[in-house]
Amino acid sequence: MLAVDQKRSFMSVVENPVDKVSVEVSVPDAMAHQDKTVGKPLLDKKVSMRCRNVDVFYGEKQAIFDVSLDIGKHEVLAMIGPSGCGKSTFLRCLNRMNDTIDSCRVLGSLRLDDEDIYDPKMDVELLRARVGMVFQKPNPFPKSIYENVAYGARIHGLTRDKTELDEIVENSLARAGLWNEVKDRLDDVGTGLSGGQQQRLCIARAIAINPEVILMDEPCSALDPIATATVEELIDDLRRRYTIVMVTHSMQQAARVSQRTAYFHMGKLVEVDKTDKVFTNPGHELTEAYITGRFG
Amino acid sequence: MLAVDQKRSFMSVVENPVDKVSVEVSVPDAMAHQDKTVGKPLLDKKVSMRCRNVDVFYGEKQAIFDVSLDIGKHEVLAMIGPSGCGKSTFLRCLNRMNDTIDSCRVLGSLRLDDEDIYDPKMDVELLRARVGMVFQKPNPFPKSIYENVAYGARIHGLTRDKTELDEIVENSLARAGLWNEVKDRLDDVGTGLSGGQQQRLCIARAIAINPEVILMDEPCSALDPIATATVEELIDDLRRRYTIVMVTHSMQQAARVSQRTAYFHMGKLVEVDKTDKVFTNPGHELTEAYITGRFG
Amino acid sequence: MSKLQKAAVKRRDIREAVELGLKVRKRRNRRFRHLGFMAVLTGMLLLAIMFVSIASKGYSAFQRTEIQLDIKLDSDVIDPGESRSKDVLMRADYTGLIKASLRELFPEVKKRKQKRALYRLVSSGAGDQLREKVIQDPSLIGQRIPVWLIADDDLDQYYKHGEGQSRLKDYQLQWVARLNADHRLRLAFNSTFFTAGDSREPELAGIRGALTGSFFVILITLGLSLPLGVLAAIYLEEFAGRNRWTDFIEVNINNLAAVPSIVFGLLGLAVFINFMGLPRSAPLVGGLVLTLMTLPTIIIASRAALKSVPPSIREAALGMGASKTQMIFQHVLPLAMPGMLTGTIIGMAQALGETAPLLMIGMVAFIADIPSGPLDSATVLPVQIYLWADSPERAFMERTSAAILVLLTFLVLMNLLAIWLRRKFEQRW
Amino acid sequence: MNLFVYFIVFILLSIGAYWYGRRYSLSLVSGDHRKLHSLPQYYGYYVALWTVLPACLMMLLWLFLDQSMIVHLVSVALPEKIKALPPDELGLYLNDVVNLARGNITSSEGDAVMQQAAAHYQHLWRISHVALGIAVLGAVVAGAAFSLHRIQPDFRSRPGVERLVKWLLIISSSVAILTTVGIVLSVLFEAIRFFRIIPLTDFLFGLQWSPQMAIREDQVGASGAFGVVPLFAGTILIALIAMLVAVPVGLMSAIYLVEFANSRVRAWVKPLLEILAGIPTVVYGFFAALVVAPALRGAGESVGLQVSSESALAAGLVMGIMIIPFVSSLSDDVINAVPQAMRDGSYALGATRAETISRVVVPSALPGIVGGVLLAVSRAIGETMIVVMAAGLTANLTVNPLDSVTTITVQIVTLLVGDQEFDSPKTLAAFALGLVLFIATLLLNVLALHMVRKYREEYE
Amino acid sequence: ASRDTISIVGSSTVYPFATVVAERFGKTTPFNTPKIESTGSGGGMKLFCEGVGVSHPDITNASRRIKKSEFKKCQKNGVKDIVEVKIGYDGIVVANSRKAPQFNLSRRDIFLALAKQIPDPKAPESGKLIPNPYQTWKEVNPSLPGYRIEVLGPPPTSGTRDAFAELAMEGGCKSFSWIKQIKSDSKKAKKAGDKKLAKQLKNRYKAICHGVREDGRYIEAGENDNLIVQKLEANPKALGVFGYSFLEQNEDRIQGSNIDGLAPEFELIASGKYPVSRPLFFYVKKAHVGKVPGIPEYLAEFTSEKAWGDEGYLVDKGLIPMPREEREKYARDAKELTPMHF
Ligand SMILES: Nc1ncnc2c1ncn2[C@@H]1O[C@H](COP(=O)(O)OP(=O)(O)OP(=O)(O)O)[C@@H](O)[C@H]1O
Ligand SMILES: Nc1ncnc2c1ncn2[C@@H]1O[C@H](COP(=O)(O)OP(=O)(O)OP(=O)(O)O)[C@@H](O)[C@H]1O
Ligand SMILES: [Mg+2]
Ligand SMILES: [Mg+2]
Ligand SMILES: O=P([O-])([O-])[O-]
Repeated sequence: MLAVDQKRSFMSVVENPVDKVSVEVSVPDAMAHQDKTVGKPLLDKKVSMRCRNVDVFYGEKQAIFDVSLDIGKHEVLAMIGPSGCGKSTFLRCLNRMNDTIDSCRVLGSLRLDDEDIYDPKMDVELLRARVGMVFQKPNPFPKSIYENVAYGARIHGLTRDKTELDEIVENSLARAGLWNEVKDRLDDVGTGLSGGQQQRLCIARAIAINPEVILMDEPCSALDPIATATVEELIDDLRRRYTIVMVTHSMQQAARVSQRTAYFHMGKLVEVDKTDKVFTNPGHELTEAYITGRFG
Repeated sequence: MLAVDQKRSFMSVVENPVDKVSVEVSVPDAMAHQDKTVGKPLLDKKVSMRCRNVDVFYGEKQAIFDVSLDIGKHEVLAMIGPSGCGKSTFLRCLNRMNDTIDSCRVLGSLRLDDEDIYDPKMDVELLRARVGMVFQKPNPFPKSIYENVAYGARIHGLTRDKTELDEIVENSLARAGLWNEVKDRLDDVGTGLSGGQQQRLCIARAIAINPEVILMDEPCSALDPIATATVEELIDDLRRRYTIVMVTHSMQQAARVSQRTAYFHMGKLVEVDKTDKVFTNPGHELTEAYITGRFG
Repeated sequence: MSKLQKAAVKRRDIREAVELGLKVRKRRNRRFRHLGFMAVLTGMLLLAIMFVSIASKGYSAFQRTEIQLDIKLDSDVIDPGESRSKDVLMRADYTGLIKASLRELFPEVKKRKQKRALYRLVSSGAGDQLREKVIQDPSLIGQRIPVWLIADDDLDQYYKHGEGQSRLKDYQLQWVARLNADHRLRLAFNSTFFTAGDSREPELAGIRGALTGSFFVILITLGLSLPLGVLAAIYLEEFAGRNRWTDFIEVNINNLAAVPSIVFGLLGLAVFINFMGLPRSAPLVGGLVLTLMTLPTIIIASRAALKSVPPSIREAALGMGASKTQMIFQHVLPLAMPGMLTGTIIGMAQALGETAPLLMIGMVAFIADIPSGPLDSATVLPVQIYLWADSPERAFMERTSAAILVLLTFLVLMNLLAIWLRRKFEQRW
Repeated sequence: MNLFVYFIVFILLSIGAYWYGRRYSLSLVSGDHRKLHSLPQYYGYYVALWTVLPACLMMLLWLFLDQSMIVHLVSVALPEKIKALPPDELGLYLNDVVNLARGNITSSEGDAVMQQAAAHYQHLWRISHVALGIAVLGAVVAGAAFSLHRIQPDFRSRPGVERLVKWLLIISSSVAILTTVGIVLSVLFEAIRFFRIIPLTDFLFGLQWSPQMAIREDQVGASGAFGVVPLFAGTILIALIAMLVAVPVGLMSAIYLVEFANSRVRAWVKPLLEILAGIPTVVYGFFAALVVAPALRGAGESVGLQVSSESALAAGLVMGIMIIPFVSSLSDDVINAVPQAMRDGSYALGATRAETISRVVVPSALPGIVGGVLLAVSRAIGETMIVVMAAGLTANLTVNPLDSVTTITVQIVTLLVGDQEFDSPKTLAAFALGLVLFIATLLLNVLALHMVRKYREEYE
Repeated sequence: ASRDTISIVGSSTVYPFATVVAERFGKTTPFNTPKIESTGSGGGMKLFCEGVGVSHPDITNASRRIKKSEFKKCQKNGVKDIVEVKIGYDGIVVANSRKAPQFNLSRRDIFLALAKQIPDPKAPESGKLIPNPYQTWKEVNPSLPGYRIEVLGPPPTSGTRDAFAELAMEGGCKSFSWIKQIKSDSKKAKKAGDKKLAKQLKNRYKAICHGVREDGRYIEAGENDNLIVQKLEANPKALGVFGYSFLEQNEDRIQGSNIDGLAPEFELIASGKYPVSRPLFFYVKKAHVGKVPGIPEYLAEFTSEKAWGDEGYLVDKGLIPMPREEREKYARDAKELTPMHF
């Protein structure tokens, strides 16, 4: 179960405007970094996640080089870049999913609401409940559709009774645009769905526990336009309350839903800025070369 | 899964081995069908694959309803439609990949160059060598990159000497736009690649044996624009000689690379026609509703 | 030639090449399939051979030969004081009554040696049979009643299997022929075999003691080795990282599987009996020793099963904020269950048939009483089989086979449970 | 019986504690479990564990000690005369006392002293039981109180429970390590004694094994016949023959069942094959000795081959049958677990089933298959009865499978169950053999691990 | 722990007899049926001599006499008074299938056929030994059939094998006078006080007489005598070595070979004429008598005439009884618990 008190406190911040004031801007580290970084750091009170000098290694091989990046509250940050440039890898740092890969080492500082994510005292489960994730390859549990969606609510104890749970399941599936297709076969096994359905099931599963930050690794890659539109609407909807980081290959999509866009290239963060800016007036020739390529 | 018999009566006419002229037009059944069908049948000599009255069942559940569709030689046929409408299912009929799903039954007639695909005497292996496939979820073998690509050539005994094999591997990887990224690590295991790299690896694997027809199930869903462009170029290149059927969720992509587009809806083929026609002047309100939705 | 033309030419070649090779490949494929089929068939055939050879030898042990004698329950012999107290009835000389009845039936037998031979037609346990009858119904005393009594094993073997195997002397055969003509011989269900403990008289020997012992032993072995094995496998596969130490543990466990089982007996003797002071010959110790012996099998199978659960499932669970423990117990374990069950079944099958380590801890023994708890002295079925197989009396041969049949039934029951459980858990993704 | 009662009580207690802990945690937050740090059931588990575990451990310790404690107390109270007995006899005397007190059959009626001691024993025994009850109850109450006291809405009960689970896992896996240590220790000292008599090099490189010359103390050294080479040769020969039967049959069966047969056939055939592993080895022994060996000899004679009536071949073949399930069942599971997408990828390229299986499925499943095969090899090395009955006990140094050979395990067993002489190398040799076998298989396993690491192919 | 059941360990040869007695004892007395482990004579001795107390056995069976070293070990471990009870004899037979002719063997034949080394046949009394060259029985003795020598017998770890070597092989061995001379030389040396020489000679003597060939003509076939019987049936050209009770139970299938002209028949063995029979024993820990319930009663049952007498039930199970005087002596010893001396 989410240590709800912590979550509460965060939510209360969002809900009650009795906000705390930023403390951290003057830290020399951040300043030093500012020289190097490609985008300017956001003001603290707006920051949801703050990453500084992140390096990631797979064994000997370095996949992410010295990336510093702030993720603002209530924003949709799109991550674009050529295949294999490290988008997924970076994304997986944000909720410590990289812990599961033995060979993977993460250096640098990543903070969620001022808590160090890689602090050994960090409650990883809580972190992951707060920073939800939709994976690149859909990976539903080999359980029923209902159980797939209800799982998070169950382990985090979000509901009081069966009807509340039913409600969450229905809600999440509906928001992911899957309810109508599966409402008659909630007991079928989730792996028997079509590719796009599986993808949406995974989205439904992730949003069922109301995370603060949602990491989406190409959430629409297997989706048709209608479903894509549903998901994009959902993202738009979600961002009023939550922070969303999404990897996408569709620049249109990035343009449509994101406020800021980060461009990765060969493990380096080349540029991060307002989405309009990136697409209309990229600050780096690599970015320009990429976005002026043919569009997906 | 082969219970094709009921539909044989209709097919027997078509099956006539010396038929070079289109005969089936005069058959009442076919006429009846033609009324129902959404696109007009292609002339025989231009036809690579001819599907008639295809029904597909998963156990009790019917996933494809009475689809009749011709796939022309040297054309790129795009299949679009909402998620779960049966695109993958239909695609998998074309090289009998559905055989591997126990519960799946295919009725109707499917012919490749006038050979009945579901004929028990059909060589499934040859069929699949001739009708290659790239799956929706990338599924590289847990072998080295080199072995992944060389696999087809090896099993079919296409070459005996190593240099020829090297050439095939290099060529295929290059055409799939992956050569530069992996040429230094051909011995690494294929599953260690990023999602998009895996997808391209699977494309390279499929084209390494030069099939006549290539079935692609969302080949670019995990690809960045540059890689997508590479693949689209490849498709364009291939189609001069080969036939390509691709499922895509990107209507731009369909528009860019396909000559004809088939629109599926809830297991039914709603419309199939020249791509321009479908996108500019759809013949069915469902199609229109779909393509005038927001675009992916 | 342009690149494309080249490709075209190549393509035609390829189709041809594929077609050319296909015949051979299909033949190879068919051969492969046939080989597989033959393998399964071989396995089943071997099983059938083993089973038939055991069953054909053992089925006759489920019947026993009985002799009908008219016995005069002489009250002067049984209970001269007419007290009818149980104590008196217990101690009475029933064998004497039976002997008397036999003498009556064959009055011409006079010589001492022949008389002994005559008495030997009836089992030495017949007296107990009669005693039980009288105690149950004391009103029989004084009457003359016909009673079916257990025959001696030699007669039993002769009556079942005929001349060839007979150890009976010619004059004994004549008596038997007479008994048979008087319809005083019959085959009846051998209830003793299931209700009695071990005995040195084949016709009185039963498997109940060994079966009970096996039950306790297997219960302890299963109860300990399954959780221990599964938990150890989980730790090694999911928690312990990949390093020298875990490699060492892995090698060690694999190695334990190759340790001869009798060495586990030595270990059990040293640790459980000499050090911990547990009693010799107790099923508890047997269960502990067999637990140690089966543990490697279960751990190895369980690890293989855990390994084959795809990482994407784990990621999905972790990504939802499940703790590692939750991930393992809610997702990985159910998927790995079939493999773990396989390991357990094989391990248990092995444990169920093992004798060598039990020798060291005193379970290869003659124990007539039926154990009532895991601390009582007991043997187990395979030991019983081993001991009977080594007994001179011919009649023990069929009992050996029958005991094996019972053991296999035990095993089949366990397997049925496994089939059911596997069905429940198995799926392909 | 008593233990059984306690067992039931503990189960009931833990259910009760679970239920109460759960409810208590909920009551703290007036029923809204979302205010708790962890799910309510984890509070239940937490309380249940604290309530039952310490009490359980305490009881086990108590039961382990109480008999000896009571007997000790009884013996202290005995008259000086009896206490002066040598310890062994005192033990027997006390045995009688205990038998008397327990109402068992005793060797004698017992004199007044013994009667008194028995009464004393009974008295203490009753006290002990009452005390145990109180102590257990106390532990239960203390544990419950402690855990309930710790329960607060923000108390992290799930990590607490999980830490405990992890400890359980660690303890479980250390059992295997302890076993190894135990086994090494239980053969090491005797083995060292053996090597004091027979030099290690003679043992390892000697070409002749013949413990007959050493049957008596006074015959030691009549011939240096403790060379382990023929035993190793025999072990390898028989294991090899067995594997030649078991691996092809087992692996092909597994493949057939997973890839070709329908699932119903598989569901039945697999457990049926597993029965092969459970047939007692005596049966296989008889089968090998009385059916296979004569048949082999007959066949050999008909083609003019000299086949010994005890042959490695007969034993190996039959042993192969026994270990088929080790290969088939374990491979079956891992092959079945290879994701369908792997197969699809291969089929889609036009591969036949055979090709798909041999080039994609089996390599993917290799670690598991190797595990099964290793287990089968282990079993083949560890088997005795079949070899004794069908291959004899003569240690020939030969690679001819038609000759009779013997294996290390067989020698260990015969040396240990035969006529033992604990000061002569004859019996000590069993321990040396055990040690050497242990080391040899260890090396084999290290090798196997490396091979698997090198060739394994990971999916996903 | 406490114990109210007699615990017996030891020889697998005595096991069938001890168990019958135990069973009757259990049925006819209020005591529990004793637990009898079949551990082999040596294993039994080891357990028996480990100490006094409830965790150690009360009685051990043996198919040979206790060895001096074992007795010493017992003494060392506080097992002071041991009562020795000889219970009868076990004939060791050499048998073959009834499908083949009966063998008429002499002990010399047995020695020549099975010894590892034999005196050079060209000059038997020259004192020269050669590895056993014989492959068929006919080569050993022209009056025997021309079968390949194939003898299934117990392994060197078995008490039966020990006895067989001592009685049958050594008997034949001694028929060579120069070998016999070695033994008397050894005795002489011992008397003369040259212990080293005595031991050397004795070792040489035993090496010659007890060494069984290992070239596959003698097949070590484990301890399961039933298996040997069945193997003989399957292979009529082979001979087997095992205990008399198995011959008795399987007389329809197998026949015992005559040894030195004497058939392995009950009377001949009992009278001591049949050369290859060995005594069986059990040993009682005196310290346990009166402490573990039932021991005297068990001894009484075992040494009663109805058990081990000429017509007792043990005879039915294949035990060869001792002569009456010997029985009386041992019954008395058992009753009075006379400790043995070495
Ligand atoms: N488990 C792993 N072990 C070793 N290298 C890895 C692993 N996962 C990814 N990589 C490598 O790290 C680099 C970055 O991979 P990543 O998956 O982050 O790319 P990506 O930007 O998500 O690409 P795509 O858009 O194709 O998914 C790639 O070169 C990839 O080959
Ligand atoms: N193996 C299966 N068993 C049962 N039903 C299935 C199976 N595979 C697909 N289906 C169902 O058949 C229908 C068509 O599925 P299909 O995979 O063809 O959809 P699709 O058009 O490819 O969708 P997407 O674009 O999301 O991949 C869906 O309703 C799906 O749930
Ligand atoms: Mg990625
Ligand atoms: Mg699809
Ligand atoms: O078990 P034995 O000592 O009599 O061979």
